[in-house]
Amino acid sequence: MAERHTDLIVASAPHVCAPANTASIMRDVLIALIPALAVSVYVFGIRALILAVSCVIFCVFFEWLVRKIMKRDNTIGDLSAAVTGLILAFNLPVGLPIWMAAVGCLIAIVVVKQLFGGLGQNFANPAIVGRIALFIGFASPMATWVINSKMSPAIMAVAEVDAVTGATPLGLLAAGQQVPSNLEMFLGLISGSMGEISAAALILGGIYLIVRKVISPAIPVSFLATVAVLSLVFGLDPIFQLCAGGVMLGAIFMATDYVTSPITTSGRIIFGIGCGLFTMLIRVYASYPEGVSFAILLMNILTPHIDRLTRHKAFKPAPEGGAAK
Amino acid sequence: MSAAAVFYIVLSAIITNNYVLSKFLGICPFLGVSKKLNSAMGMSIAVIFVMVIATAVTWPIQTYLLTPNGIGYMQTIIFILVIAALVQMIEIFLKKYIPALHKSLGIYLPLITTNCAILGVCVLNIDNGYGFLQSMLNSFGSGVGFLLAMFLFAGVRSKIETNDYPEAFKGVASTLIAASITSLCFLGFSGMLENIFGM
Amino acid sequence: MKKTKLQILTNGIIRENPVLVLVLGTCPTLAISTQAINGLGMGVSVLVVLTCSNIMISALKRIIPDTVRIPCYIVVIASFVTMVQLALKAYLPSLDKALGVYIPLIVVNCIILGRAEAFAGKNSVIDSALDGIGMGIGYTLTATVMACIRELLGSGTIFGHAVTAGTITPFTIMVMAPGGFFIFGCLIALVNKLTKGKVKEKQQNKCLGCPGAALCSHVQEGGAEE
Amino acid sequence: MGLTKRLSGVHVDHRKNTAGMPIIPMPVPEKVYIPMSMHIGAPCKPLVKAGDTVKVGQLIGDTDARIGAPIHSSVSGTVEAVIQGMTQLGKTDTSIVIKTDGKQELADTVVPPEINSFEDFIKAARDSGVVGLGGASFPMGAKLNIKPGTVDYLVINGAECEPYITVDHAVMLTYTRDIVDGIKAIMKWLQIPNTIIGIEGNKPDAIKAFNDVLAGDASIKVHELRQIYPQGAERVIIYECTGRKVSYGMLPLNAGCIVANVSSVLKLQHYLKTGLPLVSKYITVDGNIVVHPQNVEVPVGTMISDVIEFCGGLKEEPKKIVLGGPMMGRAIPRDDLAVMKANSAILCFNGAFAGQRKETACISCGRCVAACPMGLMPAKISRAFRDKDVEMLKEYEVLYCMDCGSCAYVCPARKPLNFEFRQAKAMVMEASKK
Repeated sequence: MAERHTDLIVASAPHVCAPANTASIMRDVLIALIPALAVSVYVFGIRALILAVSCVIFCVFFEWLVRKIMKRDNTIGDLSAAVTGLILAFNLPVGLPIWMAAVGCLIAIVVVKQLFGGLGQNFANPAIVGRIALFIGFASPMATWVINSKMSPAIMAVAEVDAVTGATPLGLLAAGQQVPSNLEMFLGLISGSMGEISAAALILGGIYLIVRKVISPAIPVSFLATVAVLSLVFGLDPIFQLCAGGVMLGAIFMATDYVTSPITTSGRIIFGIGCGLFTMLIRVYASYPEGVSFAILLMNILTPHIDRLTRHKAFKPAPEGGAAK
Repeated sequence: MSAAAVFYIVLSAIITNNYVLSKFLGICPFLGVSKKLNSAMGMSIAVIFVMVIATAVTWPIQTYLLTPNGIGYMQTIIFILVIAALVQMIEIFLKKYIPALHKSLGIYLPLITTNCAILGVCVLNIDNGYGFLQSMLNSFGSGVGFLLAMFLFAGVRSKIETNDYPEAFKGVASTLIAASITSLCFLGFSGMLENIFGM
Repeated sequence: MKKTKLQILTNGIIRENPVLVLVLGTCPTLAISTQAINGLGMGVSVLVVLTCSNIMISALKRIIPDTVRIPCYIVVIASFVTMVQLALKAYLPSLDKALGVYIPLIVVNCIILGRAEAFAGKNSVIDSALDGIGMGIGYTLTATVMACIRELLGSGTIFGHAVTAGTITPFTIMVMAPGGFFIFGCLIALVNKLTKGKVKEKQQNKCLGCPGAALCSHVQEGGAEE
Repeated sequence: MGLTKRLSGVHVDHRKNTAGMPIIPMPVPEKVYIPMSMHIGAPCKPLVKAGDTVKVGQLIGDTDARIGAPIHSSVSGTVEAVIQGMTQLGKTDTSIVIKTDGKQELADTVVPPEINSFEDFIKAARDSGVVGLGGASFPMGAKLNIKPGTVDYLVINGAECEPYITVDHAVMLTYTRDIVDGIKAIMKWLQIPNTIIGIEGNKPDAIKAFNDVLAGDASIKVHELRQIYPQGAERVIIYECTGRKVSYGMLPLNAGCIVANVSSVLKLQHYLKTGLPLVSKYITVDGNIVVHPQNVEVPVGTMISDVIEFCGGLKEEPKKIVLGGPMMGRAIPRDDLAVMKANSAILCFNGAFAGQRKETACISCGRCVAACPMGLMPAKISRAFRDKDVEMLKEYEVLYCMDCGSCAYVCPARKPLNFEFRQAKAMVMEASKK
């Protein structure tokens, strides 16, 4: 007589699942950010690492604290807070006082994410709102760029005149001064927010994410293509525009945030085009030299409408009469 | 007036001086009627409609009636009465002659009397010393700005309405935080129109 | 249940705070609460208009025909608003400038019309006066507190006196539009927390005193079908 | 065919450990428990009572209902009892317990049927006891009972897109000619002009075997399906093979198609040729703890535990046993249940594999949207379901979900999406009744 088993687990099909889970996806994003972090530490020195680590710690701490206060399950294990922290750090100037960074983390995690119910329920990207709030709230410290001898001579040239402000490549362009060469821009030997300087390292991370199927190329490609095309339309150097400011960081790591971008591929393409369009409009016309975060925030806000318009229709036969055509 | 100036007035009323998100006018309907896209759009169209007509009526009253007779201080009383009467008349007119439009806009009209954006735009047109055409453009732009804000916010609310909020933030509180984030993105466009139109 | 005079007076300060509990009069509160002095000035202006109009409407309630009561209320309110406006222009021109268009807009402030409709039109002159004062104080307190918070965080001062300014970089976004929405939301959440959600039911019927309340909820529920 | 759009799906590990293994007949167990409800439609009434002697192929249960299939004894022996007990479908049902004598004598009724007309053919299809063996268990007699000449395509499902299962593969290699004969019989009596045999590209030998047998026959084609789950789902295979769309509320018939599984056709052909009705099932026994994973031929009604025992037992304590494939199969609470006609696999897993997965928040990653073969938006449906928003559920067309589980398979938040949608569909149905 065969052995009897009467206490088997009964669960709904499917009984197998794909390997990726939320934490593994977030881990992949963290891995993809490492090259840019490395370049940043090389260019700016140890202070970049300190800023990055503090942002991660603050974000994780705030996440833990607020979940504790709200008496909800703790979710720091899904690593999403760590990702937000690192991306926020990438959006800050290296010299920013740590307490200001902490305010940014507080806004990102507590206000933008947890007040709306936590992961998956926020409508705006936490890191972007954190950055914009700091950018507007602490306008002067957020535009104080650290410069040193590792950077392009074009940036060093201005340093002698004005040692603190207006020394990002976009700032130089706006002021009509000599800008760094495209190679320097691509490699990241420039000033700027700590994580956004090296297009090369960010692209490397982006390729990793696309290969690992963490992100779909729809948003980055449409975003970058729009920026390039509009640069030509406005008579600007597309390579410079792509490598300058937060375009690469935004297109690869912030606009692709699942929660706040459209869910369908067609929606994602519209989203990317919108991001590129508003980025260039703000760069060319508005009083701020950089518009990536505002553009992405605006598209975040438009995402529910894009989702509504690009809704998939179920697979079904054409209705009677329609088929006769 | 040049075409650039026309666009500048309209666009700045829509974007950089958005009535809802930067001047805090018309917050009540912005919070109250933005839950569903249909109602939000209906309300906004009614607002544009009334704003333009109210300006068309109040501007001449101020310029040709109140100011010449030295009773400019009666502005507030006269304007609010004119707007209230106007809304009533529009409603009666629509009901009688364009029932279809009345059906879709009718329910929003009574709410508009107390919408501070209407009185606000009429008073601001006078305060800013706009001419008649400028006033009309500004009113139209302000109305469209209201529509834009409602449109954006209705989308946001459709996404977050059923979220699992912390107890204290359920209801109006979370809606206001969402409005805060929405208004944040409008700041990015500051200075844009001045640069485009060389103002 | 008849309320005592004291209850009528204190009602508006916390339990039915017009701004934080009934969510009325949001527009001027958000707009002028960038500096404590503006908050106070706006608060007092509203207090005066509210009390006067409450008294007047209550006194005239037998004379005013029911069908045209709303226009009549508006005329009464508008008259008092004009008086306050002229007074400010004469004696506090800087405050008048700071408050700008929001002074004439007191006319359409739903707190005032709301109280006229919900209270003054049904109660005695003295009760109405107390209600107006209570609600006015509630409004003034809220506007002032909110303005203080925004001024402190956004400029590092309170009533123009430096507190943290100079030592801590002020977070200027707090005196801008997003900061206004944000602090307002937080204050409402705080009141929710303190009253343990009792007030939330009232917020369901948000524009409690607003003449369009019935329509408003209709709009929210049914959309544009009817 | 000119397909305008390719249906999505998911890439699932094939794990076809038993591929290429022959089908080994299992010796008759001591007792079999034959349930009276193994098909869609009315359950059968027992025709035997305790003490009766029965032989292989003898009719022991039948029903008068239009949709139903007769049940035959899978063994020779003595009826021990007619009992009420739990079946693998989780319901209490009548079962006939037969003590076997091991002789496996054939009943006198097992003679090839004489077929001279369409009516004879339909009667034979019903008498064969064959039901849809792909898992749907729709009675064959009812499925084929259509007006002859009204169907354009017979689609033969040899996709076997579920992981682990290889039994159809083995059947296609072993009985290629019988399957083709079965197809021809159906085509002849139902006057169907075309047949397409859909086989997933991971079975090139089966595709070759059919092409060899079919050489020169233009009316029967083999269509290589992409290696993606769920190519074998009815709506998907019809679209892939014929370009016709079938959806919620439609039968394949509405699109001029009939779909049959290769094993069903084979069993029907066996009956036509020998008169032996469906009394045994080909089953893949696999999973991560079976000592000798293999394909076995099992008499209907054999205890699942006996089948596992025949395959060498288990290496460790099982925590989950699944009947059918891991994507759509049913996990059973206990293993002392009888094998039914529609079972195609018994998969046994240990705790490490079966462990309950922790559900986290949806992050709108869109994997489910990209995976859904029916073009639905599972993330949105899930949210509407959570909000109990029937209007939204209708707007997102939850009724078109065919429960293939692709969305739940890819979900990084481990949400039981298709499980939710089953309830959501019930909600929508309930609401539309009012």
